[in-house]
Amino acid sequence: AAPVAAPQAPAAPAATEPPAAPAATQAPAAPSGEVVKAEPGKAVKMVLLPKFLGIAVFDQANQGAQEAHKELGNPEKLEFLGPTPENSVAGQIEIVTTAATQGVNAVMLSNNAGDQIVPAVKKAVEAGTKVVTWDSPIPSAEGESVFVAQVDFNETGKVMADMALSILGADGGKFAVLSASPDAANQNAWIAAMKEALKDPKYAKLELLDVVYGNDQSEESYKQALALVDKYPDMELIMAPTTVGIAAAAKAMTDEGLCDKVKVSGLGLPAEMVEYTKSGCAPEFALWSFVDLGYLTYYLTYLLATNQIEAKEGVKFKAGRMGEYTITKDPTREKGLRVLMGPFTVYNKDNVDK
Amino acid sequence: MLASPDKAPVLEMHHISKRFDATQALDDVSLTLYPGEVHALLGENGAGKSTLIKIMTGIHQPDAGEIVLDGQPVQIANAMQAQRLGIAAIYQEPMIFPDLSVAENIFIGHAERTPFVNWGRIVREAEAILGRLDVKLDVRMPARGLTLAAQQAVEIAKAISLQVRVLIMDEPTASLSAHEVEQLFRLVDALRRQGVAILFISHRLDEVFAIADRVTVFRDGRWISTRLRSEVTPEGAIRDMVGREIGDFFAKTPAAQRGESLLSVRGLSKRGVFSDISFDVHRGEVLGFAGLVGARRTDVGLALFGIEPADSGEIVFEGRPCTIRSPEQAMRLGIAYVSEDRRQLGLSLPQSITANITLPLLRRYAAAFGLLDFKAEEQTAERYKQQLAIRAPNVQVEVGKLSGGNQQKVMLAKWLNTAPKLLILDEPTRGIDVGAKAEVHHIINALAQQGIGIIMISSDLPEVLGMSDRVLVMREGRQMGVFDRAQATQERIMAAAIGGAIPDSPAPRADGEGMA
Amino acid sequence: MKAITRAIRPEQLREITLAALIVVVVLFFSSQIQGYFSGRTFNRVTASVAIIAVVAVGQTLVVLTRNIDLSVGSIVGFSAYFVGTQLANDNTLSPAFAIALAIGLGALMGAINGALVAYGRVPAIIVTLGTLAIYRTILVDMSGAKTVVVDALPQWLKDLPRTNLIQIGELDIRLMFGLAVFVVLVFQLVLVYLRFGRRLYAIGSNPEAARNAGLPTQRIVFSAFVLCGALAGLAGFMFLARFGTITVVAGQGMELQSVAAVVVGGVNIFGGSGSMIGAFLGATLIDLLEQSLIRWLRVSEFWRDALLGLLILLAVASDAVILNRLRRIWAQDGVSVQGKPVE
Amino acid sequence: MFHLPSALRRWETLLLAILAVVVLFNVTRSPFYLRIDNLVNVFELSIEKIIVALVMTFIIINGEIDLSVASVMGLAACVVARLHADGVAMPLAVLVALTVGLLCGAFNGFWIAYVGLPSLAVTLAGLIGYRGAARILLEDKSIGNFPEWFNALGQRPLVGPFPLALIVFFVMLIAAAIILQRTAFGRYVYVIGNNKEVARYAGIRVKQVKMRLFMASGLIAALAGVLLAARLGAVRGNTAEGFELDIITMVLLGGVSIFGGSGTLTGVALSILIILNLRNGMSLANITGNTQTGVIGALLILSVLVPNLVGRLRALRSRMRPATTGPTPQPAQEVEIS
Ligand SMILES: Nc1ncnc2c1ncn2[C@@H]1O[C@H](COP(=O)(O)OP(=O)(O)OP(=O)(O)O)[C@@H](O)[C@H]1O
Ligand SMILES: Nc1ncnc2c1ncn2[C@@H]1O[C@H](COP(=O)(O)OP(=O)(O)OP(=O)(O)O)[C@@H](O)[C@H]1O
Ligand SMILES: [Mg+2]
Ligand SMILES: [Mg+2]
Repeated sequence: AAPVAAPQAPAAPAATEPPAAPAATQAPAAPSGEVVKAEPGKAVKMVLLPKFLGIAVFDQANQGAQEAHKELGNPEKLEFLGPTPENSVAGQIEIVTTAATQGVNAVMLSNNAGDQIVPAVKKAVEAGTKVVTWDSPIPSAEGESVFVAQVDFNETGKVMADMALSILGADGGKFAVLSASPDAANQNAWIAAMKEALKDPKYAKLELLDVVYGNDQSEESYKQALALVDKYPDMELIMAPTTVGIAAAAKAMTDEGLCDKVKVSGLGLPAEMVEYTKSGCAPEFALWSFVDLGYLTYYLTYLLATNQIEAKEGVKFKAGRMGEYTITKDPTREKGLRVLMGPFTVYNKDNVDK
Repeated sequence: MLASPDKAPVLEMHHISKRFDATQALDDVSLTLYPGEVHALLGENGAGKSTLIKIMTGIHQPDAGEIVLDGQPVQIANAMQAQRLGIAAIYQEPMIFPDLSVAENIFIGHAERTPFVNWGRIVREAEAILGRLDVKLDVRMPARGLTLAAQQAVEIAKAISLQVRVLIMDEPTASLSAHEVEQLFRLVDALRRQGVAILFISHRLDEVFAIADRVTVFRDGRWISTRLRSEVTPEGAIRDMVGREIGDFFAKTPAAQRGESLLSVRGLSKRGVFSDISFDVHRGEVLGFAGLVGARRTDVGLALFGIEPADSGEIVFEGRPCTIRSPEQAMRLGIAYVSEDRRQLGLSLPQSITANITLPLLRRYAAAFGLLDFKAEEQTAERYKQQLAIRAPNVQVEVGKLSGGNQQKVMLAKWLNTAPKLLILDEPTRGIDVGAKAEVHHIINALAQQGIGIIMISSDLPEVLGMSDRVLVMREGRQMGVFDRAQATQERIMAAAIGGAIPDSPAPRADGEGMA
Repeated sequence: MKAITRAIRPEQLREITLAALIVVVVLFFSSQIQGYFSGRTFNRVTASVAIIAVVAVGQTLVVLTRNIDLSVGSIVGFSAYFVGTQLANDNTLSPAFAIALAIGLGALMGAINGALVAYGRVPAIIVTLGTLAIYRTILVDMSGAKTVVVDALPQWLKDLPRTNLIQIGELDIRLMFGLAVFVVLVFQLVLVYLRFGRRLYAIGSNPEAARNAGLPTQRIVFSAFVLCGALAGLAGFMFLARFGTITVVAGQGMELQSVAAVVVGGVNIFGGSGSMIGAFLGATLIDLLEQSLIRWLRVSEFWRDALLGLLILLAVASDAVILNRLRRIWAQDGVSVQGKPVE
Repeated sequence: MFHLPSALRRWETLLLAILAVVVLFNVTRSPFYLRIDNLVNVFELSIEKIIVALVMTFIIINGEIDLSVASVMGLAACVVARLHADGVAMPLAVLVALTVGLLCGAFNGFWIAYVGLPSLAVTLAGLIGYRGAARILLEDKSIGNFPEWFNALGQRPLVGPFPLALIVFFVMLIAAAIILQRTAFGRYVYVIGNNKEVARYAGIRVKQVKMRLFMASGLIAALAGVLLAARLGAVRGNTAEGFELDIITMVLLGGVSIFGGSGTLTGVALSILIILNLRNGMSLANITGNTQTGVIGALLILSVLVPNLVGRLRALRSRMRPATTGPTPQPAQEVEIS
């Protein structure tokens, strides 16, 4: 992990701060064990950087972050900046680089560039910018302070396997995965975790046929879902760990009248799935709250950027309405630290429209 | 003004001026057209003839002056409007639609009431019009690949198919042979009788005197004279155009002595194009190629230059048998080919005179590190500008902005500069004025004197007769005979070209090679 | 032989070559994929080709005039999103109104492109590269990152993609496919029998000559862009019906897909030649290849694109080679035509 | 001297003016803009694209297009990564990647120059196909952990504040300008772009020139891909995806005609400067995402539209003037009346 020295406080907050002594000198990072409550009103420039703009979940994360921003009374503006979907990698690198140039104190990143973001993040850290990831981490964890994990990635694998089992029944069956793009780090991690989980004898009757990619485009996901049906006549379930993919697959099965034969599950937005859950096409799916994810990420980042806490294993803090959290080692990444938000909400026809 | 027909003028151009950047193309010129007259417009290359026409059809806007139609001043903003006013033009450079069929090319611009295309009628009428011109074309074929002459025929058909009151023809005959010209003049005559006013531009004075009622001469963008034909002599017209006397044309110095054979062709054939062509070109000799439009003379030239190689037959060059498969190879042998179509095939229009002239030999102008020696290039260009009297402010001017004739000269210069052993000229004097033509002929003579072999494909029969040592006549892809200078008369060549019986020559001694 | 060569031109055989290629592809994959040769394959391809075919028709109109429209993907997305939002807000809107809205919106965006190209004299590629970004930007800003969700859409729209026009045995002819075929045929007829259509060819074939011949080139080019936009708008509506969930990235990449269809379909990218049937067959061929490769068990997910690229290239190449051969045969027969006066 | 058509020279003046406005705007709007690290970033963030834009200029002037460049970049990067992961020495891996790029270019060139297929179709197939090949190599993996010296090539300054890629770019810019404006080859590129037939009739080996251009394009795209791998320190199957459109935009804004035959490297260099500085300025002003591309799109259109309109207005006015003051009788009468 990046060793960030506490006294190396950014100049900006010190300059803009009210007469009260700067946070950095006044409140050294709390020792582990003690739950740190955020001291509000400090000026830190922060950027919330999603994978790209124009997608509902990221806007929800922004809502949560803005909520926390207001609660904490940070006099600076919280910027919500993102690239376009087709230029995501280069755009994220550019935004991180520019943020460092501008002396932004912290960037909250939902990484879509894999390890390609590392050089830019390292340069930013050198310039005194904290980088916290959420939603999708930096695989090698280099440069990143902490990753705010929406759920445990291993657990995601288990949740998917459980949903498959519950839909297919005790006698099991064959299913396939419809993912986003082959480059999506979080999706890949979940799928890997699911494969791992499937080794458990509990799931012995489940057979994973194939993993295909719809690149988070409705058209492609729709086409891929139908192709899966044609390719594997005895397939009974499509598991799509992406909101675009699950909706497209459900629509495709509905349009082709295949819902009786092939069910759809995975990670989806309730609003997009109501119809299919009620019709029985997608009886069960899961997701977490992106609003909460944004909120939590903001709290953590604020604390780190104002040096109220350090990015170290065992550090505990209170994130407003969401309660207490602890920074732990990330079991899915060797060098990474994480804060686990959790839990999943599994949706079915009983709770999908609430 | 002059004594005129008793009718009121259709179209009057008053005090028209037009300037392009550095060039004053037209300077206060006036012209009046009466219904039922053929009005010839003469002038050297770059005198401003085409510019005037483009103003009449709305392609250019005059800087000053006034256009009066039927006594009413009019503004002609674009070609569409000109057409509505009853003015149509055949431009100097044919502009066809290569992807449309010949028939559609003729009728695409017609304003009709229904939005539908009546294919049957279009084909029938196109065939009828081309038939009247005695041009044989499959009107359903796309116009892509038509030779220049065929394109010109299509343009003519297009213009006369419109019901117009003023018909402008900018060098319509430049690549037509005597036969098609005759047909065209019959049509022009018919239109004249219907009361159409015709403005006719040509550098072939014999044609002008055959058809015009009145003759106007421009020089350097200025109006010089307008006279009734009966009051003009060819010498007088030339004096007006050039501003001085010019000597004889077609001053062929007979081949000093026929050198050894330079190029020998036997049984050259290309399936579906031409067959069994056999001839020799000797050093210092000018071999003329005569024939009607579409006789496939151009295709023979292209085969020799490797653009469209022949399928079979022998080519012996400088005593060595060879196959020519690409222009580059032909150039290495010392063959140069001056295309008939300067705009599509001959010149890179957006580039300068210099760049065009040095193009085939560009590598020769590379100095240290392969960098081009711009100075040397410019010197070459300047030399030809002088020698061929290319009218341009300087040699950096874009070729596309030159007048048609001056473009032709640039293209000639480009190939003369390669110092070839065999020079194939396809319609070398197309569109160039009498003075320059004499100059070109002079150059051809001089080259022949130096021992260069020359093949001259030309539809200008007097030119072929005047310049050639021998004349090969083609018809529909076949060789109809090779005539010695002494036996080559207009009648005999025409007869061979049309496929009629060849009248006896004064000295009935057929050349050894032809007449298979 | 001569009778044939006189009656038809090689260009007219282009569609037949493409159709033959499609047959070859189908035969090949039939031998490779179990149960491939079935009504189901037909249904899949027809259902998915419908949208891109409509876009390709519009693209063809523009390409024929020696222009290009790269903004179609953004227009599809914009109209899908906008109409989707209206329908989600008010489920009682009539289908006719929704379609008219989609077409009108597309036409409006096409008109902006057309005005800039025809009257502003800005090269089409520059205009539409620009509007590709601009229309998408407006969409993203307008949407506030909200998604149109299936649940909110009226029932008739949800039913549309599964509505059959007719059913022949296993083959479903879906309404949307029928609509696409109808659009293709109508515009094919426009190209052949309407003076407007012929003038598109004329302008693309030689723009300068078109001006000199007195054709209203600006008006025609403008109209081509408006029609292209309108068709993209219609495709946007079809997109909405088919996918239901519409995000701001909807339709992205369709510009290249439509250009690919047009180019594979033998429409000359420098204008002047090509046909609607050709573009339609081009779109079909690409879609067929794509879907077949997805189903081909022998190639993994990761090999698919590499093969797709290669196959597209081979299709274009064999098409060109066959056509060249035909042209040569025609040219050689042509000489016998020459000489004799034609009727 | 080899003279430019005057319209083009005017185009470059306009670009220069736009650039000045952009820079002025940036300077006044952001205190960070003029910092040296930011100015280096301006280039560094897009350096691979602008290197490829130089070859693309040649190709578009030649009347063709190469849509496959970004895929070749990605493929070359993937080749380096794959070989590195398989234990091949880095210099050898780079060499192989460059060779692969050259072969891709030769493959494109063959179909375009010798078979005569439209470059748009061929390189569109290449865009899909080469990307597919890259995917085959890396599947869903991301490969990094390159040797330190290799990463340093892309990430650390080499001379003063400039990294290797930036130096490569400037060297190539000068070389390209000399080749295009001062050598026979450059002249051929223009002539062929104007009219292929004219070139052929002048004995120029059109096919060879086209073949060489596409090979160069493949090679340089591969080089750019390798530099990109070094700068990012890791490679994935989608590396450089979508770059082709940005690259083509830079060339077109530089005044190169999509139909071939005209354009200069000066123009392209200026347009690169404009786009990069505008991007940077907007980023510093926290304008990102679609708005950024939208603004560049609008600039692209306006930069052609406005001079066109101004030119037409001027032409219109100059035509009005002689009509009111010229020698025609009517205005003279008007003067008498008044
Ligand atoms: N578009 C243009 N731009 C610049 N100069 C032009 C343009 N068109 C013509 N000129 C110049 O105007 C002058 C008159 O040209 P024009 O074409 O009218 O001559 P012409 O009498 O038709 O000659 P020719 O007999 O050679 O066809 C020439 O000097 C020519 O270079
Ligand atoms: N019936 C026809 N239909 C279509 N095209 C024809 C026909 N006849 C001739 N052509 C075209 O005209 C050309 C005639 O050949 P070629 O150019 O060799 O003759 P030419 O004697 O040089 O005639 P020109 O005087 O027209 O230059 C052919 O290349 C062909 O494209
Ligand atoms: Mg002229
Ligand atoms: Mg000829």
